Amino acid sequence: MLTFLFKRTLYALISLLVITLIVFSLSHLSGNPLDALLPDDATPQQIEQVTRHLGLDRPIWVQYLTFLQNAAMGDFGDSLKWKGQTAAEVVWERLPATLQLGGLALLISIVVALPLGVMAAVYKNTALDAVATVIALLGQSLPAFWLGLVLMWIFAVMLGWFPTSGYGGLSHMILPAVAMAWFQVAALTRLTRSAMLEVLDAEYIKLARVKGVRERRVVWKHAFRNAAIVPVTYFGVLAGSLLTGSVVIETVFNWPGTGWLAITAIQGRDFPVVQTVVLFFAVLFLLANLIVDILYALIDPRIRNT
Amino acid sequence: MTKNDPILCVKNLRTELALSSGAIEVVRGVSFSVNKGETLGIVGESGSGKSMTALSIMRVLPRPIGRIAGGSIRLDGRDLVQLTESEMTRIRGREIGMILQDPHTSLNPVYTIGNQVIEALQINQQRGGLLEKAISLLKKVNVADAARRVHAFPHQMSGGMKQRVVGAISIAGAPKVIIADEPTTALDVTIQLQYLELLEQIQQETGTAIVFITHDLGIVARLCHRLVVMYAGRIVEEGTVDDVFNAPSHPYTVALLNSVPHVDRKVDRLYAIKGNPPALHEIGTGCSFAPRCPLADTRCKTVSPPTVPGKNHGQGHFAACWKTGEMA
Amino acid sequence: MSRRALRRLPLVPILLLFLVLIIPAFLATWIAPHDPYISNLRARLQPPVGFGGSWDYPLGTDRLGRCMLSRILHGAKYALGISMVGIAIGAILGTALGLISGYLRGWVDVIIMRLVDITFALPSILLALALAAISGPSLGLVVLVVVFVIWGFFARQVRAETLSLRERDFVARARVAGASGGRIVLRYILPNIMNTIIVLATLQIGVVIILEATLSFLGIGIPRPAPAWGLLVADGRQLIVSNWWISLFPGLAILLTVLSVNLIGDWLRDWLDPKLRQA
Amino acid sequence: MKLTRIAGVSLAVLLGTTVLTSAQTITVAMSPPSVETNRYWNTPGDFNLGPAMQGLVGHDPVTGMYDNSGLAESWSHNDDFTEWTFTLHEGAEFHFGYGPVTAADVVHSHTLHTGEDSTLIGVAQLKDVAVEALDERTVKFTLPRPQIDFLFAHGGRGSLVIYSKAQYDAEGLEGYDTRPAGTGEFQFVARNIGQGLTFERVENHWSGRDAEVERLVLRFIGEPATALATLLSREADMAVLPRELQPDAINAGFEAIGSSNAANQTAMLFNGTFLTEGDDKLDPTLPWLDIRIREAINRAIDREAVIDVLYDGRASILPVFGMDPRHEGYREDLAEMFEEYYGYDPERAMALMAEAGYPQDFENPVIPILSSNLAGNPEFPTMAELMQVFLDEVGFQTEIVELDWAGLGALRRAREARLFHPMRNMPVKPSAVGIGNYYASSGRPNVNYEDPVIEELNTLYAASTDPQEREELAGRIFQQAFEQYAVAPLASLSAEIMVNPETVAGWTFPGVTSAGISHFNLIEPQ
Repeated sequence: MLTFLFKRTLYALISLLVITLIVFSLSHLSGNPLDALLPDDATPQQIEQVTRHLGLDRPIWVQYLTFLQNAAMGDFGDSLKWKGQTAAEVVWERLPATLQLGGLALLISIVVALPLGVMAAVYKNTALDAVATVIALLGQSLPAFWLGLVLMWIFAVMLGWFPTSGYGGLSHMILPAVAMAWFQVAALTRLTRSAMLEVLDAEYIKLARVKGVRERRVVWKHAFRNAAIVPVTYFGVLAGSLLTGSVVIETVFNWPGTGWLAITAIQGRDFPVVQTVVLFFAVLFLLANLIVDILYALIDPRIRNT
Repeated sequence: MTKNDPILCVKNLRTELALSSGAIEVVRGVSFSVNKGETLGIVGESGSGKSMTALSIMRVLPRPIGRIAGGSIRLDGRDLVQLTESEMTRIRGREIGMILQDPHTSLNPVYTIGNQVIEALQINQQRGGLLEKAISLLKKVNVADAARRVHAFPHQMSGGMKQRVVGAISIAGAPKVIIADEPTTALDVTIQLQYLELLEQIQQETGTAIVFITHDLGIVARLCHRLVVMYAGRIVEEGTVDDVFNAPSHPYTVALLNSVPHVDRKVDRLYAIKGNPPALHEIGTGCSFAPRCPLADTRCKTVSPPTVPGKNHGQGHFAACWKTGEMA
Repeated sequence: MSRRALRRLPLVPILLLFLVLIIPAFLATWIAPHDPYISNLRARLQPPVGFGGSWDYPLGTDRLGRCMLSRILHGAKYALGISMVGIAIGAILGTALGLISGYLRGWVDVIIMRLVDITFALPSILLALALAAISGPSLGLVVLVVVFVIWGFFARQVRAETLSLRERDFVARARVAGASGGRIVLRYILPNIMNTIIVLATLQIGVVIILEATLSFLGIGIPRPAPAWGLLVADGRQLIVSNWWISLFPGLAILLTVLSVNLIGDWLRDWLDPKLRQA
Repeated sequence: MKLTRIAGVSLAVLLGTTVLTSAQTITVAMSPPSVETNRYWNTPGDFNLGPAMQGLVGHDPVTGMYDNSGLAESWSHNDDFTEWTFTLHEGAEFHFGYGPVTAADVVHSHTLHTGEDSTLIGVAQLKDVAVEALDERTVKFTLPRPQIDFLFAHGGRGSLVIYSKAQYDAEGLEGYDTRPAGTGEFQFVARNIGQGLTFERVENHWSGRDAEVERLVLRFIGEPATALATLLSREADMAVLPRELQPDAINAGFEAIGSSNAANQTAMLFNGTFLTEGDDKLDPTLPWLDIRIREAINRAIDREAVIDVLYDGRASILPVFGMDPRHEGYREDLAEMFEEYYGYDPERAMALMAEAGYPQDFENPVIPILSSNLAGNPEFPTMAELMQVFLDEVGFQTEIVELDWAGLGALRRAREARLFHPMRNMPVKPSAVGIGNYYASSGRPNVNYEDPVIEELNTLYAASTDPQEREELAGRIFQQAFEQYAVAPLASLSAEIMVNPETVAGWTFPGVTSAGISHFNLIEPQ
């Protein structure tokens, strides 16, 4: 178990190192921060001055090593766009907003998709199953930004139930979180349903039934825990998709999180912030997958004991 | 408690599976009864409907396709077919227990042995000191080192051990009837014997009735008092072990017995009988065994056979055959 | 089994797919009522038939007076093209690496699987934005992103199946008979995982079309004036209130296509390989 | 028990949103600025602290002319425009008790704005300038060369905003980051990154005129559809919307308020037209180096249609990009000749193309049209497609090139933006600035067109301090640009904002800033 986790962590760290290299080279290929920072009428002197000020005149590998060394210490440089803040601060400040929204979306996905998938499997080929299938298919068939806008128009503008956009409490979060979660609900419902179908055919389910376990307990205690491996595996992917989804949804709903930040930073060619966001995303993703590995072991003693 | 009180009485049971190609009847009017403290064997090839009969009694047919289409299953006088699902849940485990075929898959891999035994105890209203009770139950089914094993997971145990645990679970509620669906098929031969001994021991201690489903006539001979032989969803012969073995009164039973040269050897398939059991949706009006039967004539193929007394007219020995009289 | 499954062929989705995607993709030039690029500035923002519009433009026109129906019909080419090309490259790449990884195991396996981890861990949308900042958006970039996003799924699934197949008797027998590794992989393993690959590829079509739309929303999709569906929806989203048809109809085209592709994929999966249900 | 508490919390959350929009708060939805910071010199010049902070010079809300509504009560210059002296308003004071505005604050602010990290547009005008406090209320700028348009550096779209030295001495830059003390009719309350800014009215403002609105919220929203949604749901009282979304708001009962002057000019530039001999960045295969092609392209554009499609019909045709009646060199005659020179005439375009031998005599006949997104000009991608439609119609070969605005910036900086691309100009810019930006090497590297005639005229123009002479030179430069078809000028339009008539009665603003809106103190609530 410990070796397993150790190996996983080591892999994650190696991946991270490669990711830093990719991120660094990409962001430096992607143009000069001057392009966005300077006004349309910048003079040659002004350009030169700002270049020197940003340290962009040094060789690229020196910039990378400096970056790596500093990054290891948690220093990703100063933001070029948000003056007076380090890139880490800029990202750190927006992170809660993304985590709140992503967390709620994750919660919605789980709270909706798991029961829906389980019930669809238990009541296979019934109306409930059909409804679950439709929800699942619709979610995977609509671009999130469009769904977001439609939700905004219906529930904020026409019905006035929620605020249209912006950062705020729960009421602000519901529409974007639903828009973000829908695709995940779809994927997760399908996965849960098929995993449950498989498990419900198992002999130990039959044994649980014949020993007199109540049906609800058969489903949730005996079947679900075994089927859970599949949705849990998906959580790793889910974490990544939610972060990526945040880029689009945060833009539509004007939610000041890291996804919105990433777009703004790329448009502004703010390397340090772009790098930090991508690395944050990658670290979160790798962490989520480590957690998935741990969850695996918790759920399934066969993994735990090997 | 007298031996001749029927505790479980199945009458004219019919069970259907709704497949996409249409509903088929897999149990076609089965009747038998089991007395207190008795062991009844149900013998047949795979597909003969013996497991479906067991699942019908437990009312755990595959969902959503399986359903009981008719008949009654009286346990101690109550018709299980008429019970609601929640009433049935209270019957399972407490009044009828069941042991499944494959111990490797019938225990839940993610819970400890103790957890699964204790759950069975809880279902049967046991409270307090559950761990100790679980350990003593495990001891009862001869699980060595039960105090430690109670914390083990199924994958850490051998098949024989697991099947003992399943046995322990099935007797946790001291049921009146235990249905054992080929419980030893997946076990090694030596372990099989030990397990059968265990079942006998349990029966002696608790006086429970056992319905033992198997295709292994050797086991039947060893363990059962009476047996029914099933073919294509019907009972073709019924009687005491002695009567049936000594005077088989249905050509199918004869073929079965012939395919087992040594009573102690189990066989998986009845190679000695030519042909295969019929697909259930292809069954015609006559005797289902007719296509494979060496004695069959036109009547056999067209008219359903009557139930007639066995050859030696032993008590409770019947066969469903036109030709019983003609058999040597 | 298979004959019964065949009888349950999902006819409605297949019909829809032909109607919305395949026929338009090949025949748009002949069936579209107008040139999708020619605008009629006198007929800007015409509503569709039944909402005050005329049969000249059955689904209305966009802000430059271009026929929405024609644009959607021509857009099918892009949806089909991007899915086919992107998935073909992604599937071939992923399958090749998955086969190598699963067959050779050892450090090759570790490296390839780390690559998969890395592509999953990198936020593809942000990378696409960064790449678009270098060279501007292009068709090639969209294909690249598609390949980047999907190859890992193929690699993982193919590797898992290769791992189990290589332990099977027929592979062992081939090895004993002296077949080379390449031959074993191509002759014995690959044919056995073709079903998996086909099913996965079908299910990815929906993913790709949605991805294309998302990239267009961020301004880095297929470059205008191409009438790619994602671009049409993204472009029309601002006018969602008064000129709803600009984004609704291409959105419906996406919806119907992805819906039917998924239904067909589900059916294929059940038919070809029930094991894949967890994929 | 637990349940009621949760319900209570969510109710409070729901209520929280409504409490904020009490009657005295006016919320304005607008595009986010390119840089969200309180340090003006770190932005390219799109200032969002306008309600709270001021420069030395103000603008008349109706005419847009310079006036003393800024911090300076009066100013004067020497004869050759190299020394400018400003006298500050008596009693002008900073918010939050940072005391009166003094000449020292001006010197301090100038130092901040001209530092190494300054990214301000037009900051060159302030470089190498000596600033000297003559006394508490008098400050003198000594310039290295004559600057007739020096007031521009202090006006609404200017480069110098006055920060408090007292605050800097006490708190440093962090003080500015958390709560900058300004001098305007509103004072800073909070900045929520990505969300917006909140201001509140200063009671008894030193200028003697208090704002009518108690609380002002600028809400930054990038997605136009989302901005429209906030307006229609009445979360915002006003919203800056793309013209194509304005009908939606008008249909829902909202009203448009426009700036009293044109705030924006748009054009398509023939970038890379460097006609001065021996220019190393000249690509000789550029199709529009031939003036006939430039004219043909101009003739192919139906500007009425452009205005209809892009600006909902509310704009006027722009004769010369960079020229405005408020500034030097405005030539009425050019505007009158516009139809003759630039009028929509596809036949003439085709004839010109034939005459020029298009496309067979061109090594590279394809016209690359840039499609790009620029905050504040959401119509640019549509503009590109529209241009393609026009050019295709007369037989040009075209392609659309997509690039974000920063990407275009990189190319322009390298003088390699060989594209037919959209551009906007704030007509508040003095003519000299506009000429430098678009037509003369003095504005390098970002210039799109250079020719020897203009170079010569511009040298004279830059050196001249005689108003009469300058007027004439600027006019001749515009004439040359006009006759050479140096760009394809499109439209001149005012800034418009959609308002909810239930909460806003009126607003007058001159259209002198990047966003077009200013003078928030003049918002009249209902």
